[in-house]
Amino acid sequence: MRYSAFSIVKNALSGNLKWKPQWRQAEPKSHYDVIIVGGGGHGLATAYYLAKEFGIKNVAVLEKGYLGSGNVGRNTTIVRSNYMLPGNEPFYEFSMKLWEGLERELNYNVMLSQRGVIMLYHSDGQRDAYIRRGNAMWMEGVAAELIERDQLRKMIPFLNYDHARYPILGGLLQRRAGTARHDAVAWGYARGADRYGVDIIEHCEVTAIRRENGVVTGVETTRGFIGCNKLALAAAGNTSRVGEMADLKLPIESHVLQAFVTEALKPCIDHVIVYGGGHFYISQSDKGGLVFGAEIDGYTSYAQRGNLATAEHVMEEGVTMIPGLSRVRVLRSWAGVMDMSMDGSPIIDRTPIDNLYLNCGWCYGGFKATPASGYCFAHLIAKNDTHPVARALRLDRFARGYAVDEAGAGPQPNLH
Amino acid sequence: MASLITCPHCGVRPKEEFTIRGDASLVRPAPTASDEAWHDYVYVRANPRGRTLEHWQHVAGCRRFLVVERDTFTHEVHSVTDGAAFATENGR
Amino acid sequence: MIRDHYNRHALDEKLRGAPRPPGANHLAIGHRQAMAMVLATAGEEDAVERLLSSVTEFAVRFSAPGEWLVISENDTPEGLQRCLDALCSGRAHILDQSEARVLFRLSGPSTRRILAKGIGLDLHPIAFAAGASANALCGHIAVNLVRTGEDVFELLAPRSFAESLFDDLMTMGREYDLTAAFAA
Amino acid sequence: MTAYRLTAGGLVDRSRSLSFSFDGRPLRGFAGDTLASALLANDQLLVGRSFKYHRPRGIVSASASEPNALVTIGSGARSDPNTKATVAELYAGLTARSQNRWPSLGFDIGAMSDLFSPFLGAGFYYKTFMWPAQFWEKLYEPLIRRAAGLGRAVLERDPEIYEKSWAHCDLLVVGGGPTGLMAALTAARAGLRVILADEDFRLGGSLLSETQAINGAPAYVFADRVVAELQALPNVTLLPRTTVFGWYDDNVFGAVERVQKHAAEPLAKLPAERVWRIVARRALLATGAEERPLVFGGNDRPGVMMAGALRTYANRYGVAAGRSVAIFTNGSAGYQAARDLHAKGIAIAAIVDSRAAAEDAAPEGTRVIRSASVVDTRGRRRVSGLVVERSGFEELVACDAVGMSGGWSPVIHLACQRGAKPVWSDQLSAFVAPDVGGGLRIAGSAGGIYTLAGCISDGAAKASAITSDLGFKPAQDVLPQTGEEADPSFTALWYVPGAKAKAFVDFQNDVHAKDLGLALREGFGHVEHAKRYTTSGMATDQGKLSNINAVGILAGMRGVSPADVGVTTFRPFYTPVSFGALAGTARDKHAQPVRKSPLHEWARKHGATFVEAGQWYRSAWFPRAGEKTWRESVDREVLNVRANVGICDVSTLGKIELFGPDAAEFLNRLYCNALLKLPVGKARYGLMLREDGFVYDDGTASRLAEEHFLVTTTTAMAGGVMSHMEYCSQVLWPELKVRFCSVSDQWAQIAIAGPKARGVLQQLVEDDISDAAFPFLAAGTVTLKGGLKARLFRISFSGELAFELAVPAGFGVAVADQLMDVGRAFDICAYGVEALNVLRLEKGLPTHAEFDGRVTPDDAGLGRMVSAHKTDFIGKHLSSRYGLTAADRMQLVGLKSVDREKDIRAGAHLLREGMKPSSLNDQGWVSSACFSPVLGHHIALAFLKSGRERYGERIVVWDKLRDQEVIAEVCDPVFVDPENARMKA
Ligand SMILES: Cc1cc2nc3c(=O)[nH]c(=O)nc-3n(C[C@H](O)[C@H](O)[C@H](O)COP(=O)(O)OP(=O)(O)OC[C@H]3O[C@@H](n4cnc5c(N)ncnc54)[C@H](O)[C@@H]3O)c2cc1C
Ligand SMILES: NC(=O)c1ccc[n+]([C@@H]2O[C@H](COP(=O)([O-])OP(=O)(O)OC[C@H]3O[C@@H](n4cnc5c(N)ncnc54)[C@H](O)[C@@H]3O)[C@@H](O)[C@H]2O)c1
Ligand SMILES: Cc1cc2nc3c(=O)[nH]c(=O)nc-3n(C[C@H](O)[C@H](O)[C@H](O)COP(=O)(O)O)c2cc1C
Ligand SMILES: [Zn+2]
Repeated sequence: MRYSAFSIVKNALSGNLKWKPQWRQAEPKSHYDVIIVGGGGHGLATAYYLAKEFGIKNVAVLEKGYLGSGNVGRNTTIVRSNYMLPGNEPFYEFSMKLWEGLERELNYNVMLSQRGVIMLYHSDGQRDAYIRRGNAMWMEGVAAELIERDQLRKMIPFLNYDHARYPILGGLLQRRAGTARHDAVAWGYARGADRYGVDIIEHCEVTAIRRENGVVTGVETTRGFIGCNKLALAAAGNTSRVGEMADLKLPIESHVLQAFVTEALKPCIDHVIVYGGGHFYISQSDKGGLVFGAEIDGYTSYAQRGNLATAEHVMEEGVTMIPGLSRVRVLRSWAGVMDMSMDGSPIIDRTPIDNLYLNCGWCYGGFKATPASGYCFAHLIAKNDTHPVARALRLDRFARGYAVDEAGAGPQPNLH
Repeated sequence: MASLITCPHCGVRPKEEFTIRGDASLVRPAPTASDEAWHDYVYVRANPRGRTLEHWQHVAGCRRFLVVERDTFTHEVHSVTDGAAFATENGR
Repeated sequence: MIRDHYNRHALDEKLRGAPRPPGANHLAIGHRQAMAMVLATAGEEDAVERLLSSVTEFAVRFSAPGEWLVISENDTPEGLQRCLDALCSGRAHILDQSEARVLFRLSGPSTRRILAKGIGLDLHPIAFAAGASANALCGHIAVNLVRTGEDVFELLAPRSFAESLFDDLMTMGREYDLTAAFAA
Repeated sequence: MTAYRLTAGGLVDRSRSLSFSFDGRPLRGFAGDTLASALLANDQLLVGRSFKYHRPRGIVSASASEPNALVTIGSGARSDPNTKATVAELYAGLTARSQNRWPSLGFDIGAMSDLFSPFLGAGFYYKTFMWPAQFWEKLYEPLIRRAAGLGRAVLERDPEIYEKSWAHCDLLVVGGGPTGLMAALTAARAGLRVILADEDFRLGGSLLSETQAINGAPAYVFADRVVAELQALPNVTLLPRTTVFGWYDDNVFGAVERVQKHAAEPLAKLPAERVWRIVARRALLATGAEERPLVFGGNDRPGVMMAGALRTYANRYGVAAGRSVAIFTNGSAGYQAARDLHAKGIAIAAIVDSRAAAEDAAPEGTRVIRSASVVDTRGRRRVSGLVVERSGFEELVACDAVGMSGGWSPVIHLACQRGAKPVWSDQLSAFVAPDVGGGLRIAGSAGGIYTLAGCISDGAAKASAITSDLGFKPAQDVLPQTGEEADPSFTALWYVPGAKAKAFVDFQNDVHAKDLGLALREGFGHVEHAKRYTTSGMATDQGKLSNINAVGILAGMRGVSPADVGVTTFRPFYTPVSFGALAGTARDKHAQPVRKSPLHEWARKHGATFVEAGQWYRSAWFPRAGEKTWRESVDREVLNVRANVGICDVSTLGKIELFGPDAAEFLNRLYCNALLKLPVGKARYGLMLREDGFVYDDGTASRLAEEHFLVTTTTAMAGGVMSHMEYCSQVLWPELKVRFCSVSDQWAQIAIAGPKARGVLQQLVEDDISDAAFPFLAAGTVTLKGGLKARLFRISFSGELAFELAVPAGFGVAVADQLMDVGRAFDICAYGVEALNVLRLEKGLPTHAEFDGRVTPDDAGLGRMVSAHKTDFIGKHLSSRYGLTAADRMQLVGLKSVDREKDIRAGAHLLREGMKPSSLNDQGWVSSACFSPVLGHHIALAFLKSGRERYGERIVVWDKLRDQEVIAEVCDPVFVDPENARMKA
């Protein structure tokens, strides 16, 4: 069923009774060409591009919970391509371009809102680092702007210009960056993949990986054994656990990141603002809630919940950046389990096992990567060859000494 | 765990007094060990769902590195021992 | 040690002007004590602890296993160093910290409630009795805390943080009309 | 007039009348009122507009579950949007405004959207607004954004203060109703340290609305007596106006106390709100049960309220919501409300009961319509009647208020915040809390006990059990006596069939039953999907009233039990908490502690401009009269250091003193360069790597005695390096006999640099500091004239003859003053970190701008420092990886613009001449740059691919961000005195 203003009117007039499920509740078949573990944004996008771009349609996406129950459904929805390192920037810009055509491609409004992401700087050193980054973006033809304090003041008057612990000196702006509706991305890709015949199987947890003669032949699941020619892991947050089923040793720790939303308010914050004096970032959802977050809780965890100390710290940073938030009330906090890699950058690669493919390590930045990640992973699975923009994101980079360390923090995941 | 840690030297303390260094089950290889051993030590993590050993430093207290044995899913703490004692006992 | 124009206190600026009369809840800032860190050498921790507790001229605060802060209200930094060197005779390393820390003495009926605004430790006498000492976080600043009486606590803070801690304590004590001055 | 104040009764203080206003209308209420009860007393039933369709909405509840009666209280910078009128305590001068309406509450243009509601079903926006692409940001999104959202945040600086406090107890009781009061009393009498928190401003919970007698007295009197006894006990802390918002690991609770939100004249010394972090050995949840609304056509009409709320308004506040009230119920609670209202003289239009038979007693003469449903309501901005359907016949029941009662749900929010899922109880027809472990127990109505006597005994029993559990001896007390009562019963009714108008499930977010049907049809039948697709339960009330009905309806449609549907996840916050309260005092300048150098006052005296460096303030430059720009000052300072002498505060460097027979070995393993054989009395530059082979920090190590070292770290890494050393000594090499301690705060440290440095210093120092006696890299103790012992290091970060003098912190200012005094004859000046930066740049010395975590010693030109002979040091093994040694790595070089007038700026990238910009062609980047007053032009340090082979090459310095392109010559990074002659003079 194609969506359009017309279809909405037509259906409304017939009592909205004729809408169809956006994707089928598929029953697992006994065998697929490709099985993708994980019904998050990346798994679904991979399935979609496999079918659409690479003609592989006999595909299943296995999701242990409900579709979108992972990080794709609990992130702060920021999409941007303002990276510094040459291994990252082309990849994220590829993603940004895919975002820009996604709604028409999927016939699903994922509410991409290119409202601009501004990252504030508070010292000369930080400014220089952002200039370096801005120029790295321009190297790839990605527009970036340096906004000086006076101009910033006009643009965003409510920041703490006069009393902040760390003065707000300016910011690096990417106008094309912004937000997208998290759930809609999962649903849109699911619907898109489903239309190409991909089976999306929810409430189906992979519990073991079956190997014969060193080759993966399928997976044991809570809904029985399912065979496959190729197995692709996109189990963000649970990568180590799934990887363990195939004896993979991975450079991953699972960490919790909290996010928060305030009560709904009339429009008041028009950009995505990132505080450089801490890690705080904030934007306003179309429903009116201010969606925000900051640093991870810092310890490994598989529990989707955070602690109060971190939450309080997030609020401290919030009122320090925007004093007027003080009386705004926070409605809900939640958390997601992410796989933090050892250099803070993702991994899209083959594994030592020939038909087992790996997509992981997205840390707290993988939502924006969803389209490119899906595309590149599909490319890899279909052609057994790394997509050019993902060349730096291979698994052996640590052994070879080519970590893609955007934060420069070294192999300690909770510092990235 | 995520709220309180019982430091063997200082007693029950809020999480804010600690920083976390990471997996405490890793053993630093000999300088002559293989590339793979070093790679695994620096980059590979078991990352279990369940019991794990982690180094927490009581930075705002006694500044000792503690080995916290806890469950990464329930967040229950099973034991907290001094890091040096742990290392010595485990023959490091 | 005598403070004079030659030796500045970290809170000279904050406490400038005529001292106000102390209220019921009062913050006294120490300014003439000598302090030293005692680091026991490996294997000598118990011996050093025994030695330190055998002497009454100075106060001993627990800092970490094998590490104590020693405070003397009467001695000079050099005197304290000599005294500790003699006492520990090679069993410990002694570091002068007289200039490194500032002493805040908080007294009055509301001290526990004031401190609870910054310190996560249970300060009920059954949990933290008179004489108990520990390093702990007060707000965002690490201090050494000791209870010297039912309603009296001392905080030792790094000198560079002294102004911040002072501001924090005064804010915490605002509800109880906390006053402050240099100790007599 | 329909709603009105009863002539007598209630717990309001009729002797204290309070004036307040609503939408500019002056009104009066009494002390003890909530804003909602006072509005009702003034017949102001319409209070807001809903989220999506802007439908007129009235007060529904008398509690924190309120979905509709949200107002903005206060004005200007003191505005509190989205405040629930039902829990806002009335005070004199309170001003309240309705929200989400324009131009007025009565006439709201936005209400037009209601007409289009068939097109605006759940999730409609996912299906449209996609064409043309650029219209989303420009047109559609602003429209959607403006229509959504409720109150308005002013985003002005908040004049109020906030704070936090810790609390510790044996038992935390959450909820001060009969259950909680009895529990607190029982535990307190046994000697436990008890905290009792309740979000209401008066303790007593449902007892304040109760008509039953306890021990022969009115229920509220009993509550008051218990409260008085608790108040007198030293081991009890009572926290009224305190909402426990979260249950966290280790039985730690977050709670927010509204200290002065209700104060007409707040005291300056008290916070508006205070967040409590409560560490509880045990806790008892006595949060009661929530009455459920019924989902029937037109159920959102103002005047349709919870039956229990009608009862509370009448009993506790002495307010009647209507003159003729109809009750729609599926259980006994509706009858109870009817009886209480009737007793207050309020007419009961009818009791509509969905059940066929019931034993509940209706008030005398009241009409009871059984086996009946309400299918629609009448009225515009307030209800005027119910359309009741029974056996196919419809009838209109006239009324001016409706009480609905759909059964009870235990309030188990907190118990399920840590992952435990609620369990469905067929018997209670409700979700109840599972066993969540010993730390938290559930009692009273929160545990599904609905009689007063049951709650009282359960509270006492659970508290007794906890008391013995903790090793206290429970007191044997006689339980208070209550009258006869039957356990309230009801027959679940999720959706009232036959709705002729929208039957709302989630009032605030305008989710009606059909939206759930649509969600199910489109494949969003999982409870979490249904929530996200319809937004049911996502409003400010988090579905406290609605979630259970949504589950019931989904279950009905799917033909399964509510047990199979389950509920959505409970998360903090139980009710929304302000940013301000959660942030406490840490904001603005106090967001992080400030560290000040012992020389801060000295620098201030000399007019320093300060700059934040981590937590420190450091002196950046010292402007002199007549200097108009910072550059003028910095240039002067640099030139003066190169020509004469300057002093600089370097006290912020980390300083760590080490002792022990293995101290040298320890440092040798820590740094990548050799330190084992460092002679006593000598300092050495040291480089530390991370285990992955990249540079971690640099500094100096000085050997003060055979087994005694002092190392310095950079300011930024002082804390990190200290921790790293502790890790190495405690975890990696516990066998090494080394002890260390930070002495950063003990010492004031002053750099004295310039050709005349020795001359100045010798005036102060007793010892001989001639080059022969105190050569380059000497380190030792000296005596200052007057007797002060100091430490002296002959190290240089400027390339000049330089010393660093350390004196006990308190003496720093005096010594710096003296240096300035004696230095006058040598043309001394004070210089700041900006000049320091220029000096080191001219000398090609890397700092943290270069050491960005991705740089090897060799990249920085320090490759020869790495010891090839040491068997082990941190970072040794992984340093040899291919990627860290590849020939095309970026290496530190110097840059000079070919056109000397042009400046180079940090952050620019490097390109070969004529090459197109692209990541592939990127040749490197500029890490730091400055104007060199010595050379008279701009210079820079940069990282360039294979840079050291490329000296003399021309390269494009590409700063697209600032639209600047400069041609530069690649050169050796050392611009000044490459022979180091000056330093060693
Ligand atoms: C609080 C928070 C905020 C964030 N903010 C941003 C942001 O603003 N911008 C941004 O770009 N990124 C952000 N991220 C990161 C981003 O959400 C993730 O990187 C990204 O969603 C991960 O990819 P995914 O969507 O495929 O993951 P997921 O949605 O987590 O998908 C993985 C799926 O695998 C399933 N799975 C796991 N194990 C199994 C198994 N054994 N069998 C079957 N299925 C299994 C899981 O249930 C899950 O649904 C944020 C993350 C969090 C937690
Ligand atoms: N008539 C009926 O059908 C019916 C049904 C159920 C219960 N009841 C009656 O209700 C009473 C229940 O007594 P109870 O003591 O269990 O509950 P209660 O409703 O009397 O008290 C609960 C208290 O908890 C507070 N609270 C809830 N959540 C809180 C939080 N997060 N933080 C702080 N405070 C919070 C509320 O403000 C309230 O005061 C009994 O008298 C029972 O008979 C009657
Ligand atoms: C961008 C974004 C906006 C959200 N807005 C709301 C909101 O307005 N109201 C709400 O109750 N929850 C909101 N949530 C939180 C969800 O209810 C939910 O907590 C989150 O998706 C995590 O799922 P879980 O809590 O079920 O584990 C939002 C989440 C995201 C990611
Ligand atoms: Zn400790």
